[in-house]
Amino acid sequence: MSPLQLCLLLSSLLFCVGLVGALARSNTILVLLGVELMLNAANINFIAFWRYGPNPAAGTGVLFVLFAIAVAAAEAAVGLALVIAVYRHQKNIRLQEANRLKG
Amino acid sequence: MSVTAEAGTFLERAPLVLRDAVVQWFPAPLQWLAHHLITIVAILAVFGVFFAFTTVAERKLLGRLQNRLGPNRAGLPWIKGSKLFGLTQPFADAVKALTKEDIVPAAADKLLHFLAPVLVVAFSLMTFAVLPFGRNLIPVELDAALLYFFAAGSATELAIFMAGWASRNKYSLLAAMRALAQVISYELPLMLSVVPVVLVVGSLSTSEIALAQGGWTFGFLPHWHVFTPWGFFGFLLFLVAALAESNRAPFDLPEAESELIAGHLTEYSGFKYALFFMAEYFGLTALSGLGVTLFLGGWQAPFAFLEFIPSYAWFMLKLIGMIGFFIWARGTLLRLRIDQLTRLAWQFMVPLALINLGNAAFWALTSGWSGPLQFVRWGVSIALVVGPFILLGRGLNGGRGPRTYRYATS
Amino acid sequence: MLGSGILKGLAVTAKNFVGSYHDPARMVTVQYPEERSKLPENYRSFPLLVCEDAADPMGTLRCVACQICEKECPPQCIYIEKSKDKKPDATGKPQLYPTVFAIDTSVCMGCGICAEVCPFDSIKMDQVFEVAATDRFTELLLNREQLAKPNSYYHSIHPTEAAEVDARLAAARLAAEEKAKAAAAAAAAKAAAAATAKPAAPAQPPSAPPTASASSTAPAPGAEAPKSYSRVS
Amino acid sequence: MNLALILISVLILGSAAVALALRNLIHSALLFVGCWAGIAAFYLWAGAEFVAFAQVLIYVGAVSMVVLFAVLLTRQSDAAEPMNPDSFSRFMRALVAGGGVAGILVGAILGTPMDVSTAGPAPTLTVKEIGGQLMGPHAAALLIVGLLLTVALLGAVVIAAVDRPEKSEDAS
Amino acid sequence: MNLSVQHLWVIPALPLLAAVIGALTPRRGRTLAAGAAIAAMVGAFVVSCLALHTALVDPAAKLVHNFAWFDLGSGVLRLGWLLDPLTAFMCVMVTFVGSLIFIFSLGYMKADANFKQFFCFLSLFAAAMLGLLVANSLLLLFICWELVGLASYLLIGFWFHKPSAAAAAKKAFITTRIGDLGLLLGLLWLYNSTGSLLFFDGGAGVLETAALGSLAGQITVGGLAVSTAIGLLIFCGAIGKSGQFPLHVWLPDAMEGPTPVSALIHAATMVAAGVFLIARVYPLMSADQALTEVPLHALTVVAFIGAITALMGACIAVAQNDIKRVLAFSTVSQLGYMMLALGVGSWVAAIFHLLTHAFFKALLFLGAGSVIHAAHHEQDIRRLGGLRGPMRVTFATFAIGMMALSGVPFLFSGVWSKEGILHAAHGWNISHLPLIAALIAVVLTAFYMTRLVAETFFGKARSHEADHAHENSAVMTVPLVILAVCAIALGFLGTPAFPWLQARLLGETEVHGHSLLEGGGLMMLSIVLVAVGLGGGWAIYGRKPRVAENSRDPLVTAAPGLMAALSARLGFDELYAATFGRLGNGLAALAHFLDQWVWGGAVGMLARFGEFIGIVNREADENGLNGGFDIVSERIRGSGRVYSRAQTGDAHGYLRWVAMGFVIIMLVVVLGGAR
Repeated sequence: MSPLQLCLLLSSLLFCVGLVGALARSNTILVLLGVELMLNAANINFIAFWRYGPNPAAGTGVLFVLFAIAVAAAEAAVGLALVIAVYRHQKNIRLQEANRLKG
Repeated sequence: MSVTAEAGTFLERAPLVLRDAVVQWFPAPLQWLAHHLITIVAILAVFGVFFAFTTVAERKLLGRLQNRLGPNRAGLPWIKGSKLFGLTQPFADAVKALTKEDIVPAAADKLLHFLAPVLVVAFSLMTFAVLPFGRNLIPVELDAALLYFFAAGSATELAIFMAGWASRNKYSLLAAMRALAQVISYELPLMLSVVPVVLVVGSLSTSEIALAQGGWTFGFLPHWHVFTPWGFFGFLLFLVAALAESNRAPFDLPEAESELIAGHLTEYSGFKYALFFMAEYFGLTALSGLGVTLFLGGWQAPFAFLEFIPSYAWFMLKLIGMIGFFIWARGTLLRLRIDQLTRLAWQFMVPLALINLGNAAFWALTSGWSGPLQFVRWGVSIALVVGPFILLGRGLNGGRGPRTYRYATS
Repeated sequence: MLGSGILKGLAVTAKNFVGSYHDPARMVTVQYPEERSKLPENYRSFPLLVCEDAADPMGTLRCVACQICEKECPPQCIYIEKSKDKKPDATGKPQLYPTVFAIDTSVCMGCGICAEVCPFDSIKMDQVFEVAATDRFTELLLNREQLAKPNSYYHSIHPTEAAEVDARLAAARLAAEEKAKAAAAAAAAKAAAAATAKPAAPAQPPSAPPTASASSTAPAPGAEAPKSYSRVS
Repeated sequence: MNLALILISVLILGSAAVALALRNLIHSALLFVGCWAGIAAFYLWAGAEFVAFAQVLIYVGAVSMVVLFAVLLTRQSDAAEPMNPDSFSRFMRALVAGGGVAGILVGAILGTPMDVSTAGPAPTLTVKEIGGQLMGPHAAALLIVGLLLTVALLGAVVIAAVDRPEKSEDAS
Repeated sequence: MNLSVQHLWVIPALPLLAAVIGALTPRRGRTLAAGAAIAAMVGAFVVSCLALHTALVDPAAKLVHNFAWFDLGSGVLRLGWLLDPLTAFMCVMVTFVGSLIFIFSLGYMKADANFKQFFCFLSLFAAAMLGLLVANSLLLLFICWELVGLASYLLIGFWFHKPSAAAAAKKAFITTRIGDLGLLLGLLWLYNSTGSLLFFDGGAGVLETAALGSLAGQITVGGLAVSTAIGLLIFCGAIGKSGQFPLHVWLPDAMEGPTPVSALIHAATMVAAGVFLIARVYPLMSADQALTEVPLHALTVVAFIGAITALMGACIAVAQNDIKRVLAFSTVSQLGYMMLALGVGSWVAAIFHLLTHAFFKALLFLGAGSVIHAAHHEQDIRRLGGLRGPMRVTFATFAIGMMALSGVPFLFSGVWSKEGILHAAHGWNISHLPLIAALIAVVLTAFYMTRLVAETFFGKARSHEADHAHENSAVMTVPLVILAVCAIALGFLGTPAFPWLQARLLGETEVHGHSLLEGGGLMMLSIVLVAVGLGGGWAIYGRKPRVAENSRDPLVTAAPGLMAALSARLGFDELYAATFGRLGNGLAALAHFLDQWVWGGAVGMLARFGEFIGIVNREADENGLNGGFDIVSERIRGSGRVYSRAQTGDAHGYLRWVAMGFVIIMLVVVLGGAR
């Protein structure tokens, strides 16, 4: 099996682990972290294709990952702030209870 | 991988020659491993001993700074009455720490409680990997060395949190949060004070930064960054931020032993506590080494005629000098309050570091100026340092003058 | 300007650093086991029992087992058993004496109340601070033999106070002798015997003031002890 | 070469899976940190040094701290609720959905012939080159990301800040 | 010593530094902020003089220094500095007048609590204005242009606690923004057509032959050349900034700001920026001159707008009673002159008038400020009067300014610059209407200035404040004197006999003077007209001074309707409120009407029709179809219930659906692709 395939397998499995986690857990923080994992899986893909792609000298994959990391950091900050706001409102952070637009 | 030393005196080349000689004994496929292992062992040995003597030096120096004698008793155990100026004190301390009972609270998270001190030592040792200890004497040559340094340094925060949380003691946890708040808020000025150097040198690699400071004007004015306006000021900011980052007095309020019983380390005793202690000194040494590399010319000799002294000796001398300064500051300054601490970081150091970044940019842009324009360059750069310093320094005390103290009189 | 204070402080400690190597007068500590700094006279650690004669400590204890100290002691570390018979005390009057007098110094907090309330100037505060021991019951629970210290020792640690006490006791002894003479002179006059005690009280103060005024809390002369004690409390 | 990759993969996937299964939030957060460190190791393995250190600095240093603070600030009444039938059925459905996606992706990857198996040595991209690219062709994106981070920071502060009680006049 | 063009940025950087210092100093740091501002201004003046010296070595050369600002994808945005006599003269003027006004402000704003902020804003303004002057890129110019607008907004609204000041600031900001929109559009169009915004770039700049040729060669909507369209859009910006008709309404209101601000921004420098802009892009504006088949030349529009503004401003100024408003409308009128000069092809005359006007108008405003300060902020000329005695220096300097503005011949600078414009208008071969308008404005200018001086300084004090006025301190009078000297002396830089300034601006090193008699007829005419204006003013206001503050103006008695209209500023504000304001209201009302009656009626009709059908249907339904429809509707409701189950508010559910959707799409793609 070529290393590229291994990398892609790793990334897709990590994506699915993140997905299952986001789907199965009721804790909003863990759901967010699952989503973070999915983002990381995408980053792994970028790096893998940069490494084994036709034009590694361009560095587009690396730059894309850098931007994705920045965006993920922003997402984590805002997401967790939202979690705290939800907690203050409903005294727990179970995602399935956060289903009202009003209140 | 192996850098062969072709230049310099024998002393200069000695460590590399020695290493290569030892590596030759190993079979070829294992040579890379041996190469690294030797480096690791050398660092552990040198800085382990360095740590041991830093502790005793700190205690003796603190004593002298406060008109005391400091430890001077510990001698050799098998010679009755030997004192050796107390130089064997650290070994006695080590024996004590090792033989003390290791208390783990019943409710603690055993695994994390154990892992925290191990991790904190590991991470603080990792930062040594990118310090250039001498000419061609750097454990790992990395292109993004500074980034690596800060990445490894920021991982210690995790260990602090683990220590506080795993103790299952709400005071430890709160103290860990305080420590984190301090370390995180001072990471920003620390990095911002480093960025100007990166900007001027144009590289994140520590060895290149050290190399860039080589050379002398007229043979006796070294081209160290600390001798430029922005570099001097950046060095000051770096010193303060490094003090805060390594939890040293006057910023030692996360573990203020008199008020908080060592904060997040309350539930640690014996050897684990000693590990934290060690990690703290390693962190201090690493940050000092970084400061030496970035601002004090790394392993470069101060004068051209002193170049015969090997580069690693210069590095160690500067390192000792810097740690000496830290000890001096500890022996002099009072502990800050938490509000003063955060105000200093956000209202003073961060804006100043940003202005200094602009200053360094100006310096880099005007590197072509010569003749009388040199004076303009220096003048503007100094004004950019002094003006904001005075203005923001005034703002720091909220427009009030010096505080007057009234003492209880009887 | 910001930072000038820091520089000043650094200069001070730097001066300390340099000075500590050539100016012994700067040093604030001494090399303890070899050198010792002189303790202040009013330093106190744990109680001791004063006896008059070092050769016969048990026979010349000033203590009359009145048990006031035992009652006053806040942590209650004093234990006293009275004797059945009487012996003459420092003033020559026959008094009870303690058969058991024990102080648990591991409980004692060194407050010095016992010494203050003692009407007979018997219990005083010692200056010994090296009391580390390996066994609590033999070395920290002190009995009367271990507690008894001769008056000369008391003089060596608290010279001023001891001089006052001695003067006071001498005066009391003198008064007692005069009283004895007066009693002998008025042996026939039985009716006058009750009246002698009262003039004696105003007679005492003139001899006491030069010393007693120095310390306002010092107990009144021994002969009048029970009364002065009730006044103090 | 591949052995190292497999070890890293096991570390990443194992810690991620365990982290998502644990009931103790702190433990799972710390395991996530391990997972992120593993991903950084993967970047190192692939030769993307700068990205690896950035990953450590941002995820291990910063995001983990935010997560831990959030966990501590939202402490549940006690422990986690017991496993109830509802969460079990949700878990099963999640497994089905995740399994479906995994099956599709793995099938697609394995079914695609990839002829790059003989890749040369890891390409080197120096920090200077990355910096040049960032300040050159991607300058606009860099500016926008800077703006985004600023806005996100302010937004996070505003969202998480405690609303000041509006009845200050009544109180005084 | 010469100033290299690379270092031209120093000129705007000095005031910018002062602004930063001012912003950082605490409120108490009055001395520091003011000192930094004045020092920076004087420093900038010195550097500007060096720049002027450099520029005059070879007046024809356009010294430029361009640099890349940042990469934008594949393109590179470049900015740059430009040094030519136009820039250099403007810089010297701005820094010199600016320094004097800064010094004057020391005295004028002494008692203000926000003293430090004032100097910070002034410095910011000066930095932006100088940046505008040295820019070699329309983009940089536009950035500074907007910064200038911002500083103007801040300074007009400096006394923001006065509602009128706040409103005036808002009005100025919004009105100029309308013009700026045109400028921005022109800028974008220009970038789109030429791919550059640099003025001069070694042959590739937009003001150089290659670009101009291509711009003039293309025809766009309405048969206009592209250069004409872009020029007109850019002129929109100038209309807004320079207070030209029809966007002049903000300028008189801007007098709510402190008087030094009015002097600096709304008389000498910022409002002249529009004129400067047109002069700067003059090659672009005049690129269509050679074309004959186009319906309109850009400069023709400029000339007519300028003529209208000049006449209108002069008319309105006659009927104003506020000392600063009179000067404001006079500024509008003079700016109209400059635009007129630009339009008729003599940009040199426009710039000459700009420079002289800057000095004497600054002088007049500062004089007015001196009066206002002395009279405890009384600005109504009906309540002033008799100040000639107590305020000798102010009176003397104000009179010099007034004569310069009126164009009293030979000694004062105004006459030379105005004469140049009149000659240029005379020589314009398209129409003589602008010349006639300009000549009428000459009479009116002399008239209203005489009125202003007579009302303010002659007669006797008509209010308590005016009675107690006394001369101000030296910090305020010395700038007046210096400016007065300049208002006289400056004219001799460009007399027709020795047009040194004009020659340098045109890039010539030799001065070709011609006799004063050449075109002497027009000159005699204008001298006569000035004399008529002065005499008329003195006859009406000077001989019989007003006795009480509420006594009627003789002109109002003579022509009450006209004067009322003029004093209401010809109702432009009301007009805009009535047109643009109403337009919105009207559209809303129309929409409401359509809704209510047309669509509502139609819908009502349909409803009625439906009702009728319904009645018919009900009969049919109830009698037969009922059962079938019941079943159908039940089904629909049931399916709705099923679908609404998807809207659970359960994030997990949504995510699960996304995952399943992905799986399905992939399956379709993969299987479909395999087939």
